[in-house]
Amino acid sequence: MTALLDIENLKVHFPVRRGILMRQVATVKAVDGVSFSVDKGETLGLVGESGCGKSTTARAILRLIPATSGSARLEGTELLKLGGSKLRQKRRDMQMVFQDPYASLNPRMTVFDTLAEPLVVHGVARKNSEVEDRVRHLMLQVGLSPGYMRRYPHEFSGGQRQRIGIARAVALKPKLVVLDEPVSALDVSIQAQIVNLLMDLQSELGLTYVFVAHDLAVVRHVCRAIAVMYLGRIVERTSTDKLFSSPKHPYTQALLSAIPVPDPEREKKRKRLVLLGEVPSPLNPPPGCHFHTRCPVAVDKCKKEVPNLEEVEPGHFVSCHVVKERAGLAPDLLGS
Amino acid sequence: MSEETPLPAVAAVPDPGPEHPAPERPSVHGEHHEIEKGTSLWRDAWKRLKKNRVAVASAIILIVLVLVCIIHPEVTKYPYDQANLKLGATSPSWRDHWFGTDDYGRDLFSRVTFGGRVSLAVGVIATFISFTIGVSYGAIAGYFGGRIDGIMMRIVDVLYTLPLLVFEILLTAFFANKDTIFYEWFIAVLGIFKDDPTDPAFLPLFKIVFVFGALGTMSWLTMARIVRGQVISLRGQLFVEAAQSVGVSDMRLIFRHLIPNALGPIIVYTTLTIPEVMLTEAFLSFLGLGTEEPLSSWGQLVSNGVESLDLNPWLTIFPGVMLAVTLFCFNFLGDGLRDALDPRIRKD
Amino acid sequence: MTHLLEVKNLKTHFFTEEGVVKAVDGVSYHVDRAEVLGIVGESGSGKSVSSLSTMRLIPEPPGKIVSGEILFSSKGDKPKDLARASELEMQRIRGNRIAMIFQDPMTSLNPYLRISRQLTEVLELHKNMKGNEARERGIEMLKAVGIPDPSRRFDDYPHQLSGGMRQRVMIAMALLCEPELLIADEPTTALDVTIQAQILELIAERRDLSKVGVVLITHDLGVVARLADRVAVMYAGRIVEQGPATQIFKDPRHPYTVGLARSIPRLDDDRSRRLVPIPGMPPSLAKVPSGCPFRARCKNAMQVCAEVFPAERVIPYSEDTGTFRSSSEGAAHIVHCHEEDLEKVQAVGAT
Amino acid sequence: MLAFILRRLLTIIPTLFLVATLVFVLVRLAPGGPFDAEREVPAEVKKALDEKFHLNDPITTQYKDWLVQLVTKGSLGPSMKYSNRTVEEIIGITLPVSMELGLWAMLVALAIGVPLGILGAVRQNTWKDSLAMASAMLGISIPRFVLAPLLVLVLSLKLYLLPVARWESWRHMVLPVFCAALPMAAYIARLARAGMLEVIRSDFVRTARAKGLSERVIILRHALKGGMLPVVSFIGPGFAGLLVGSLVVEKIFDIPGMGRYLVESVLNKDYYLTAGIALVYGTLLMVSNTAVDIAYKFLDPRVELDR
Repeated sequence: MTALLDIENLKVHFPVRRGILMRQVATVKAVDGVSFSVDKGETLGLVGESGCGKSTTARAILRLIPATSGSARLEGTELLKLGGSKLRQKRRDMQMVFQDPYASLNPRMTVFDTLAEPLVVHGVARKNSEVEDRVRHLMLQVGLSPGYMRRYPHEFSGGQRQRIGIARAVALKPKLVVLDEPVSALDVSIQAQIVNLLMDLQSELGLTYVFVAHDLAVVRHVCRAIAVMYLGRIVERTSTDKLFSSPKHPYTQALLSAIPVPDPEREKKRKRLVLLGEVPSPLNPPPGCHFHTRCPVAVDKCKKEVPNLEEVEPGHFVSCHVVKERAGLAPDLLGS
Repeated sequence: MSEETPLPAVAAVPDPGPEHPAPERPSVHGEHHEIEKGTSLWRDAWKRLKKNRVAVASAIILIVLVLVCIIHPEVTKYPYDQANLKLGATSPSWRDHWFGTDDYGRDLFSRVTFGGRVSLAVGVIATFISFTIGVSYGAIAGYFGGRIDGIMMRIVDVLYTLPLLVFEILLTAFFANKDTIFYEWFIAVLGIFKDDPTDPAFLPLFKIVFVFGALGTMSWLTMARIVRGQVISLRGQLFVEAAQSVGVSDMRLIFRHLIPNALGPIIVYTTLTIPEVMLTEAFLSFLGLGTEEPLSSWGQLVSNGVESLDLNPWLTIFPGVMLAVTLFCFNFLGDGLRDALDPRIRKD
Repeated sequence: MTHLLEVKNLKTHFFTEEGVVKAVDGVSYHVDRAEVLGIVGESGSGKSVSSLSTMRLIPEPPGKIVSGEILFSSKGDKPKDLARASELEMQRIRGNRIAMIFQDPMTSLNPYLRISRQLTEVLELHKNMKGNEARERGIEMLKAVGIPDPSRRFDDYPHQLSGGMRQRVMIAMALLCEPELLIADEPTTALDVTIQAQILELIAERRDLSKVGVVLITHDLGVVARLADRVAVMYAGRIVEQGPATQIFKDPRHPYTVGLARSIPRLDDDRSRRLVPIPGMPPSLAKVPSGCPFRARCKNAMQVCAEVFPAERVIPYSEDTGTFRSSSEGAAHIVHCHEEDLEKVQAVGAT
Repeated sequence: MLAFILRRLLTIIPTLFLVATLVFVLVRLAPGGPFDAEREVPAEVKKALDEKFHLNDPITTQYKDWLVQLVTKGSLGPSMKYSNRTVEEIIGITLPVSMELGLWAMLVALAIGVPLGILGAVRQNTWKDSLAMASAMLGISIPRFVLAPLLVLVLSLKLYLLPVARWESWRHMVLPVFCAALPMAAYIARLARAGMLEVIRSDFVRTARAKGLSERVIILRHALKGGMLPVVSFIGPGFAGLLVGSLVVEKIFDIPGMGRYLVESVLNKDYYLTAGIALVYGTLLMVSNTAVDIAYKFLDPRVELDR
């Protein structure tokens, strides 16, 4: 099977300008050499804490912000070099669902206008009746009553708005959908509805997802493979099962142990790896391995050399100097 | 308050919820769905505005005032410039001259309604000019951003630090006269309507037109800043990004997404520019730099009235109160619009 | 035995143009010393309003505590009803005997004042400390909550600190006067998980060391499981179930609690399992339906559910659910549901 | 901080240069001259006058001479109407009067506006609030040149409480200062109220309440600083507003301030006097804007002056 999406050494750097002359005084390396690929019909989870560059990666792939270098190929087409009208046409194949269902819908447009826009812009449906039929179908597809099509976003709840956002994303039957924290702004009892909807749509329409999130429990449920990011770099990438059964990178381990499990007895038994300190500023990241300032097992080498993302086991990539010497380090993180 | 503040903003959202719990996913070939009409934010705003009694009263007063100023000078038996030296200054009476007469025996009511035309015309025309400049300047700076924005806004910053009023005074004092190119333009345009455009009787008219322009070109700075701020904040919003990700073109983005969302603050600020400009015109006329005899404007009428304040106080009081009432109503209407269009600050 | 805090049948309503919003509508719970009570609920369930009512921080108008008692017994004194206390009495209690931590550390500290000022003013007010004494105590407290280099950080402005650091400052501020009760309103929602773990650890440490009673408000069942000794589940302004944490998680008796637990993905479950969402959405607090507010989303809803809100029913203690931290009286497992058939309740959502 | 002030000075100087140039060009481009006004002046007299003021030199030379004089000697040139007096002499006499009027008016405006705004915010939606805000709206909507005659009519001409005009004792100052201050006080009251409301609703004020602080301390220590930021940033443009005020008030009350001379000099085409006064106004405005920016920094620690 060939990969639908192939990202290679993607970098997104933002210049920091100061002063009257707006001279560049520093560079924020928001995404600093990220590579991964996603097979058709699969879901890759991109996880990490705020500021790790996961959303920036997603936006750079979709060309919503400019990438600095690297390559992103969708079915072999280099996305980063597309320009003007070619890019607009290509947008049919790649869509996005946004985190905040309140801000991602134009408050002055009805649901119908919002959902009709992609169809009209890409000339998929021309006649009014045709557009209306498509919109009606879309709304049913995401579990909304078409009777609401003349309503405005403020008349819906958060979960319903997110359904509208999803309908807009799948309106053109895209190949790739990037989901940027699609459920984290929703109430817990609504999250499951949206997660299930996304999974149903994936199998119905054969969609490929990149799922950006900070909630590892959701990601675990939705994704087949996961890449963990820290300060602009991927620190570990492997299948979901492997990541949760034998996490190798100390950061992944700490992340897993930090997430509480809704089971008080298990919580009491779990081994904690509470990290010290906080994520350093991306403006001034530590040299070498970015994680060494908080790493419980860091050695001298970590402060100087940037570790490569290496395949330590088949299909399990880790970027850590120490991990090779520490085989089999997997504490009882889940208290099982 | 946390996200669960149970205040009206949340409660106001009609919740189609629990009575009709949506099944997780209804069947695609479902029952017939009645399409119901939604309430747009504009309609919500209109509803809120109608509830604001002071704003509605202000609007009504303004409409009446405008109608009187338009109609009265056409139908009165005392034209604004018809002197009656024998009569001289008389105090107001219910029978004849409602607002009294001035030293030349001219009917003050006619002079006030005619002056109202001038004042309102200045307000509307100068605001329109400032609106045109401000909106396009601000939108260009905000939309293109980067270096263009930097330079354009630096210019606005510099203009802000200038004593613009002084320049207004200089402009009107020095250029609103017969020897300038502006007068030639004026004559050229006036020639279309009148046989003898060079008649000195038209000079006061020219001065007023000049004031329109000068005020308009001086008062666009704040509008430009507001529009730029709106455009920039809208461009950063997710729904614009969402539209881009769908493949919407720049033009469609501007006209379907940016402008409809920026319209609220623009409308509010336009409403508030009108009284501001009227005030400046009145002020220039008061200093003797705006409207000239025999034309009248409220500022100039007050200015003339002050000279005989102790003898004929009505000459000051009536035009002054008319001006104050108009400004008052415009300000209240603008305030009401702001509250109606921005429910977040409604409680202010 | 008197509880540290006992809330009895509290009702807090908001009187708005759109009608009466019954944010808290008859809620009863209690907390003891050295105990964490977790209040779980979704947005709009009234959990924040109930805690703000305890502090009497409801904006009035439009809000008002309509009825109920909030009994607080400081240092084992006779319980005092905070719902009827004067503003002056409340000022003596707030920040002194009862302290509060808020959700968003970015906006909850005053950006215009130095941290030192914001800390020392509490000591000046409640402990009559002055100058250097207050300063030293403040720095000590910053150290206690794990702020590195506290004497240098002391005179910073809030914007010079990261989110996690600010939340630590908030906690330090709350703990300055050694309060007996700490109310933490979504203290970690705005933070990353690794920082959340640090903050939760800190609160647990305080419970164990200074025997402070904690009301922990959150929407995250995991956070509750990690920290809470007892749990109260809120829905649409009511508590629908409460009891010892182990009990609530192991043996939930309210269909909402059952549904909530089923609907969230967990790190330790079968990941191929399909999530079972609760259908529909919570009612708007401005028009909560009669009877049981959950009935519109409940599969078991009966005629009686539409008529009356279910009275409390005590679930008998069973040996095999483990040990309770507090006395058995304080740890009763209470549920408000008309449906008594355990199998039917637990079948909710299990499709 | 010092670096900021220096940098601001560096932008002020070119801006002032711009103002000076603009004013000079505007004044000189205008048709007509100072000596072809009302009554006929004999040709030779006019010629002599033109000679005296170098009006026959090319305009670029005049501009250059004026600038050089300004920079090297701080001289703004001679007045053409008030012969034998230089512009800086006239400004030297009239500016203090205008400043006195302006500063008093500013103080009075703050003293009325700020408490009124705070009252409105603290007692939001009560009759006190409504009354305060209605009167503020009235204050904004009544032009000074309407307000002043009405007050004169009532207080001076009917009740004989205060003098009608001139600038001699404190009793002379009451009406002009009040008239200049009132619209600004109204504006400040609205800004202060909006600013305070914003702050009072913020999370950190709730935190302050949760600490047990009294309402008084919350307002004074926690809310006031942030709530007054809009007022502070208004003080800069407020000076520009006072300029308008002083023009009108000085005319109505016959006060020998600079504003009156500006109007007169413009009408008289007294080139150098106009340019000089405009330049002084520009400088005042820019200095007050800079001062406001610095004050802002002291109030809001998050503001970075060197952005």
